Amino acid sequence: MEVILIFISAVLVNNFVLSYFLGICPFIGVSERIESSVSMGFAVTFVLTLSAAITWLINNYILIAFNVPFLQYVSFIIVIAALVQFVEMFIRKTSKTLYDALGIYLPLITTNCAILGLALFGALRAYSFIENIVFGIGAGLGFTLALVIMAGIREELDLADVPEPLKGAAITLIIAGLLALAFMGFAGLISV
Amino acid sequence: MKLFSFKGGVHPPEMKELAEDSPIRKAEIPKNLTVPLVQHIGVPCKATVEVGQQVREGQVIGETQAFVTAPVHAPVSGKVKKIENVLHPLGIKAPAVLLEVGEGEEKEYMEPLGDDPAKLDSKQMLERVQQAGIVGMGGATFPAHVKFAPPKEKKIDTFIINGCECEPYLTADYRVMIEWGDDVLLGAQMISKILGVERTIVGIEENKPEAIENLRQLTGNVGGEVQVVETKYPQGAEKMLIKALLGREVPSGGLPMDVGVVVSNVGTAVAVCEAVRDGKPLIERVVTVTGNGVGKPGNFLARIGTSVQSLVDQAGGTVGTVGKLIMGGPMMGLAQSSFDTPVIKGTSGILIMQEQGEMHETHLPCIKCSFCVQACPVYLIPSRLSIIAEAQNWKKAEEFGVNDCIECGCCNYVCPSKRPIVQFIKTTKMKLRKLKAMEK
Amino acid sequence: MAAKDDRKSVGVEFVKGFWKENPILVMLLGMCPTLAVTTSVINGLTMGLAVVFVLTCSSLIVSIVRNIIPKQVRIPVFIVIIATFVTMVDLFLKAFLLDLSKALGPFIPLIVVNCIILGRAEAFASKKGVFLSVVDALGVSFGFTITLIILGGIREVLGMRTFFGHPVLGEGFEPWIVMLLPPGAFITLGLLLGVKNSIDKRLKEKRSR
Amino acid sequence: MGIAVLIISVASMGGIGLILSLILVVADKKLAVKEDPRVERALAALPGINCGACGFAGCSGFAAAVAEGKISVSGCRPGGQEVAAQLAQILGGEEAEAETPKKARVFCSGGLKEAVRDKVYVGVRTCEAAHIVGGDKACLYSCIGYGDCVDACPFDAMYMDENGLPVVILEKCTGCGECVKACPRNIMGLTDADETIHVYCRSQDKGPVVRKICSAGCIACKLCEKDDDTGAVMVVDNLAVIDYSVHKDPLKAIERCPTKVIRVSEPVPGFEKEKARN
Amino acid sequence: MGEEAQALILSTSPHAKSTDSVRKIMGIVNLMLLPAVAFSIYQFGLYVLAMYAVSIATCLATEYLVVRWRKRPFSLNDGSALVTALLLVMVLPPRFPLYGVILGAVVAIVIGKQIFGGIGYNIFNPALIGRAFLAAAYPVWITSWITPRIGVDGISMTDAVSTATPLAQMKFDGVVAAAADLFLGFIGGSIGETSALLLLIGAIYLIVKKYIKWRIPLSIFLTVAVLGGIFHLINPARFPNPLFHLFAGGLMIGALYMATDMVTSPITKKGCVYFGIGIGLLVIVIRLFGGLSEGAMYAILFMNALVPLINRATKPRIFGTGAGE
Amino acid sequence: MNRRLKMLLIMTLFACISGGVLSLVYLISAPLIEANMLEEERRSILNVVPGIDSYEERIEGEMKYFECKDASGFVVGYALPAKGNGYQGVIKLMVGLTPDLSEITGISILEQVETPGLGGRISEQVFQDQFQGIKTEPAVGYVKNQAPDKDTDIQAVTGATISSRSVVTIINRNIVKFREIL
Repeated sequence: MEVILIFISAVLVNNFVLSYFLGICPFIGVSERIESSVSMGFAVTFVLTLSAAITWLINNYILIAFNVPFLQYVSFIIVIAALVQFVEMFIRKTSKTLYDALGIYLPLITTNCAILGLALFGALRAYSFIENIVFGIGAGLGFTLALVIMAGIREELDLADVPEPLKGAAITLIIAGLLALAFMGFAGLISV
Repeated sequence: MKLFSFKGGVHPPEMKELAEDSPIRKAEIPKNLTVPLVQHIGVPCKATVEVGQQVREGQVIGETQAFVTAPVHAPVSGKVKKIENVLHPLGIKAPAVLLEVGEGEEKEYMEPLGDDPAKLDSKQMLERVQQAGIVGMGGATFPAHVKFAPPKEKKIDTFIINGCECEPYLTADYRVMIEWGDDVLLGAQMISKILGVERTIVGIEENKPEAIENLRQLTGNVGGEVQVVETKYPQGAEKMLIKALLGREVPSGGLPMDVGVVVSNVGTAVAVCEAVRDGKPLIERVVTVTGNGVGKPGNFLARIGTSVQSLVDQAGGTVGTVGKLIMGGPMMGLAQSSFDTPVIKGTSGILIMQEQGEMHETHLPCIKCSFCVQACPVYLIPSRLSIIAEAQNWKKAEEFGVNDCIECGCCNYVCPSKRPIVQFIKTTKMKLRKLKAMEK
Repeated sequence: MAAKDDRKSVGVEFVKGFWKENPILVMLLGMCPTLAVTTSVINGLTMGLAVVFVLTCSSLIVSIVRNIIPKQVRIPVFIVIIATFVTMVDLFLKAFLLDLSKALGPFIPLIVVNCIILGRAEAFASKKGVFLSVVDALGVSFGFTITLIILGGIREVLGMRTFFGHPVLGEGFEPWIVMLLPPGAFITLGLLLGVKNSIDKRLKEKRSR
Repeated sequence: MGIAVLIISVASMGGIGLILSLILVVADKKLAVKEDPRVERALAALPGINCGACGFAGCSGFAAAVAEGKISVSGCRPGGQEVAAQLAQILGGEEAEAETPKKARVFCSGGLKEAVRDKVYVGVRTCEAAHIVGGDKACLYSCIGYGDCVDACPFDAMYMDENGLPVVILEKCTGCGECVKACPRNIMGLTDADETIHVYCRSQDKGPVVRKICSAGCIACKLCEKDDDTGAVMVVDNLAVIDYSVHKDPLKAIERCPTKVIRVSEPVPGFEKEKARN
Repeated sequence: MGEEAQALILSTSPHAKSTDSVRKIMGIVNLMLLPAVAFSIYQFGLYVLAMYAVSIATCLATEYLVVRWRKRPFSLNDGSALVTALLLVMVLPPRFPLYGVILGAVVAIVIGKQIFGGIGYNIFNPALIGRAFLAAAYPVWITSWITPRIGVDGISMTDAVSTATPLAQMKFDGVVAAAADLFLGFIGGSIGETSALLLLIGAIYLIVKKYIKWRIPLSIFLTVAVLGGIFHLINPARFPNPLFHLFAGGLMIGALYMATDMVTSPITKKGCVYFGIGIGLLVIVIRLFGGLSEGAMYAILFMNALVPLINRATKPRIFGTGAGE
Repeated sequence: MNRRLKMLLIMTLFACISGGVLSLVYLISAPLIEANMLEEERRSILNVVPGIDSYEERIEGEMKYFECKDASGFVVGYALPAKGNGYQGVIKLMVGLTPDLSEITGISILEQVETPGLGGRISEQVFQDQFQGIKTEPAVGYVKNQAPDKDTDIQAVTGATISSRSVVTIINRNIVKFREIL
C-alpha cells in the first residue's frame, strides 16, 4: 500500500516538474516535439531508477555506515555524473537504435536536477530500497507525463497566434503553470 | 432499395428548382467565337490553322502529338480572325483561336461507325474517341481515350456512368438523362465495350426520380443497371461514387482504375455516342445557366467558344447587382473575372450570384468545432491543415495529407469561422509542387 | 591586445549578467531554484547569495586548475568542486540559519546541478584567466540574485501581502494564495519573461530608429 | 574523532573517485566511437553542460546539428558569443565572395495608382493564394501586392510602399533570392550590381491591352529597340528585354520609352567603389 | 464590351457557405445558458445577478483591451467572452466576493485565452482556468456555500445560512442527498450547477443543432455511472449511488457546457469518446479518493491538456490509405 | 595510456581533496549543527509540556518518546513525536500528554508541506493552542465552521478540513500506540 502511495504521489500529486520544479531545463528545452519528449522521458525514467538504486546503496552502506553524511552531495553527484557518462558510452557502443532513441538524451540528464533531487528526497525520507526504486520510477513517469503533455500542447501552439514576447520559454512556463493548476486536482489523493 | 452512400459530405441547399424543368435549348451562336487551345488536362494544343483561313464545322484547328491530349475542332464554319492569348476560364492567359462565324452550313464530320455496340470494333471506337477530342465533361477534362485505355496490368471490371450531379444549381446532366437517355446508355455500352467490362452501372442521386425512372425503363431494353445513391455532396466525386456503389477505396494518390473501375460523366457518354454513331466531334455541350443573378435560368446546348455574355443574354440577362460569375457549380466552380470568357469542354454550368454581404466576409481563427472533420469525405483534418497552411508550414501539410484533398469544398462550406480552407489547401499544393520542382 | 581587451571588458563582463546575459531571463538556466524558493524575498535572497558564493569560489578554483584537467573527466571534476562548495554553504546555513535552511530544503544541495554554475565554469572559467572569471561569476550570480528578489517580491507581495515580512498591502487586499503555489510561480516567471522580451523589443526598435 | 572522520571521508571519496574514474577510463578505451572531426571539435568548444536549452539532446546533439548546418552557431545560450565565434571558426565559413554582388529588384511598376483593378478579390491575403484566382488587378502579369516577398525576406530588406508595391532596401539586400522564390508571378528578380538599366514590367499582353489596364506597363512599342543600336534591347513576346551580355547599360533605350518602364536603376550602394578598384 | 460590366468578386471555391457562424454558435450557447442563469438568480438572490454583471463587464472590458493592445481585429462580437463570463460565475459559490469575480474574469480572459492568441487557440477552457485560479487563490471563499432560497432578497453577504454542497456532505459526513432534489436543483452548490434539469434542456437543443459534440457528455455520464455504480456495489455505505454522482456538483455543467467547448475538446469522434471516458474516470477518482470534494473541473482541465495528444492518437485514416478494404 | 592515467589520477585526487576539505568544514560546523538540533527539540518539548525541568529520551520498539520531569524529578507528562500523511505530504508534530495520557497538554507542528494559507494554517498558533486541555478519551475529534461543544473536539481550519483531520488522526493513532507501550 505504502509503495502504491509513493508511486501515485510521485506521478501525479507531487509531480517532479509541476510541483517540485525539478528538471525544468530539459522540460523547456526538449518539449518541442512529441517524439523527442517521449524518448527523453524514458531516458530520464531509466536513469532515475538506476540512480535511485545506486544512491540508496551509497547512502546506506557508505555514508550512514561510516557516519559521513556531509559527503552526500559530493558522492551522489559524482556517481550520477559518471554513471550517466558510462551508460551513454555503453549504449552508444552496443546498440545504434537504442542510442538514437534514448542514448542521445542521456548527456542532458547529468545536470537534470530531477536526478539529484530524487536521490536527496529519497535519502531524506529514509525510504527502503524497494520504496526508493518505486519512487524513482514514479518520478520518472511523472516527468515523462508532464513532458509529453507539454510537447503535445507546444506542437499545437506552434501554429497559434501567441503574442510575440511570450513565444518560446515564456508561454511554456505559463502553460506549465496552468498544468500545475490542473494537477492540483490530484491533491489529497495520498491522504486516504 | 438500399441507398448507397459514403462517410462525410454535406447537404447544401440544392437550388436545382431554378433550371431543372427547363428543357435543353439550342443556344444561338454569336458572331464571334473564342476557342481556347487548352481544353483538357495535359499538353496544350498547337493551332493547325492560320489567321484568315476559312474553316468548316468539325475541322481540327488544334492538335499535338502527345498521348495525353485531345484535339480541338472548329465549332462552326467561318474564318479565323486571330490567334492570340485570351483570358481562359482557369484565370490564366492562354492561346485561343478567334473565329468569325461564316455563312456556310458545311460540316467536316468523320465517317459514322454505326450504332450497334455488338458489331463495333473497340479499337476503332477508342481511336474515334481520341479523334473526336472527347474529354471528361464533368469538369475534370481528362482526355477520355486515355482513361478508356488503362495499362494492361490494371484489370477493369466495372464501368460507372456518373449521373449524380451533386453540385447544387446544376441541371445539365439531369436534363440530358431525361431527354437523351438513349444516347447516354448507348454511349455507356460503347465505352463498356471499349473497356471490356461486364458490369455497367449508372449512379444517380435520389433527388432525380424522373431521371432514375427514365433510365430504368431504357435499361430494360439495352441492359446495364441503374443504382440510386444518397443525395449528398460530393456524391459525384469519382472516389466517393466508387466507395458508395462498390465499397472500394481508391488508394491515396491513385486512380479509379487502380481498383478496377472507370467512371465517366453522362455528358461524356453522350459525346462518345455521337462521335461513334454520327462521326461528330466534341463541339458543343449542355450548359446550365442559373443562379439568382440571371433572369430566366435554363439549360442550353452551346457551341464551345460561345462567350458567357451571349449565354447570359439568352437566359434573360443579369438581374440585380452581380457579385460572382462562376463557371461550374457553387462548390467547385471557378469564379470568373469577365463575361467574355468562353464556354469550354468542361463547362457544366454558368452560375451568376447577386452580390451579398457574406461574399466580402473575412475569416476568423479556427475554433476547432470539427464540423469540417466530420464533413471531409477523404477523412482529412481540414481545420488543422488550414492552420498549418496559414502558418506556411508546407512540409507538415504534406504529412497531414494535403495532397489527398479532392478540393470538394465541404470543409469550407461548413466552417463557422468562414475560413477559406480550400484556398489554403490549393495554395499549399501549388507551393509543394513548386518546391518539388525546385529540388529537382 | 588581449590584456587591453581584458581591462576594458571588466565592467562589461560584470554588468552583462544583469540584463543582456541574465541567467534566468535570457539564458533560461537555473530555473528549478528560481521557481522553487521564491515564495518570499528572503528565501530568494538567501538562495541568490548562496549561488554567489558557490559560483565565485568554483569559478576561481576552476580557472586556476583548468589546465591540468583532462577533457574526459572535466565534468565530473568540476561537479566535485562545485558540490564541495555547496556542501559548505549547506553546513553553514544549518549551523547559523536553521530556519532558512529548512525553508530552502533540498534546493540548496540542488545548486550543484544548477546549470548556471557548471555553465559558467565550463564556458568561461575554464577558458579565461582568474580575475575575469571571478568578475564574470560575480556579475552573473548577482544578476541571478536580483532576478530571484524580483520574483520573490512579486510572489510575496501578492501571495502574503508582505515584503521581506513587512505588510505592504492593506488589510483590504485578500492575498492570492495561488502565488505561493507552483502555478503562481510558473505563471509569474512566464509573464516576467514576456515583460523582459517586450522591453527588449522596444529597446531594439528605438535603437534601430 | 576528527582525524578519523578526515581519514574516512578522504578514503571514501578517494575510493569512489578511483572506481568511477577507472570505469570511465575503461569505457573510454573500450567503448570509444569515431566521430566527424568537426563535430568533435565543435563539441570541445561547447560548454558541455548538456543543459538542453538549445532544444537538442545535449551538447553532442547540438554539435552535430551545427556541423550539419541545421542550427545557427549562436544557438548555445550558456556559451554566448564567445562559443558562437569559435564555432564559426571551426566550421570554417570561407564563403566565396561573389564577384559582383546580386541584388533583388521589383519588376513591376503597376501599383495601386497605375494598375486598373477590375475585380474584387476576397480571400487569403497572400500573393500565393491570390494568384490561384488572379488577384484584383486586371493585369495578370502584375505584382499582386500582398507582400509575400517582404515576408520571405530574411534580412528585413524589403517593405511595401504606399502604392502597394514592394521596395528593396539595397543596402540590406544580400541577394539570397528568397523573395524570388516567394513571388508566384516572377515579379522579383536577381540582378547583378553592374546592370544599371532594367525593364520594370513583366506583361506579355499586347500593347492595346496593356494601355487599357495599366499606365506603367510595357506596351511593346519597340521604340527602345529602335533607339538602341547595340542590339541589346529587344521586344520579345510583347515585352522589352535587355540582353546584358551585349551591353550592360544601354542608356539610349530609355530615352523615348512612353510609359517609362525602362529605367536607370538605383545604384547598388558601395558597389561603385569596388568597381573603381578593379 | 467588358468595359461597362462592374467589378466581379473573385474568390476560390466553394462559393456556397453554410449559415453557421462563430457568432451564431456562441449566441445560441449563451441563450441556452439563460434558463440556468435565471434559475440561479431566483435561487441565490440578487447578489448573484451582481456577480454576473461584474463578470460580464470585466470579461468584455479585458478582452477589448487585450485585443486593442495586440492590434488584432475586433473580436468582442463573437460572443465567446460572454460565454466565458457566464460560465465562470456559474461555477463559483453564490457568495463569492466581487473582487474575486473580477480577478477570475481577468485571469480567464488573459491567461486562459488571449495569451495563446485569442479565440480558437486556447488549450484550456478559459472559464475553468479562471475558476481553478480562484480556487487556488481564495481556497476558503471557494468552499463557502449557502443554502438556496434563504435570504433570497438580500444582497449582503451575511444574511445567508452557510451550508455544504451535497458532494462535500458526502465526502466529509457521508450524507447522500436525494436524486430528485439534485436533479431539480433544490440544493446548495455553485451558482449555475444546481439544476441538472435546466442545464440538460439547453444542452439537448445544442446537441440537436450539432453545436456540441454529444459523444463527450454521453461518454462522461456513462463512465461516471458505471464506475460510480461499481464502487457503490462494492461498498454502498462508503460510496454513493451513481445517480448521485451524475446530478451532484459540477458534473452536469462541466460535461455539458465546459468539456464540450469546441476549442478545447478533441476534433475526432473517437477522440471525443476517449476524452469523455478520461474525464469520467478522473471525476470518480477525485471524488472518491482525492482530497477535494469535487473533481469535475480539474478532470476537464487535465483532459484539456491531453487533447493535442488525443487528436494525434485518433488522427483519422486518410481515404485510400492503410487497411481500407 | 598516459592520458588515461592522468584522468584516473586527477579525478581521484580531486575526490580526495573534496573529501578532506569537507570533513574539515564538517568538523567545525558539526557541534553547532548538533546544538541547533537539540535546541529545536528542546523548544518543541517545552512548548507542548509546560512547566518541566528536564526530559529524557526513551525508545520502546519503534516508538520514541520523551519523559518529562519537573524540578523534583517527578514525571509530569510525555512528549510524543508523531508523523503521518497530510493533504499534500507528511506532517511531523510533537504532542504533549499528561502522565495518564487522558489529556493533551499541547501540540507543536514541526514540519508540514500543506497548502500555504490554507492547510498550512495548522502551523498557526491559534490552531495549535486549541489542543491544550483536549481530552483524548474516547478520541479527539473536530467540528467545522462552529465552536466545538465537546471537550474532545477542536475546530478545523476553515476550508482545510483534510489537513485538520490529518492532524487529529495522527494524534489519535499515536496515542493509541503509545498507550499499548506504557
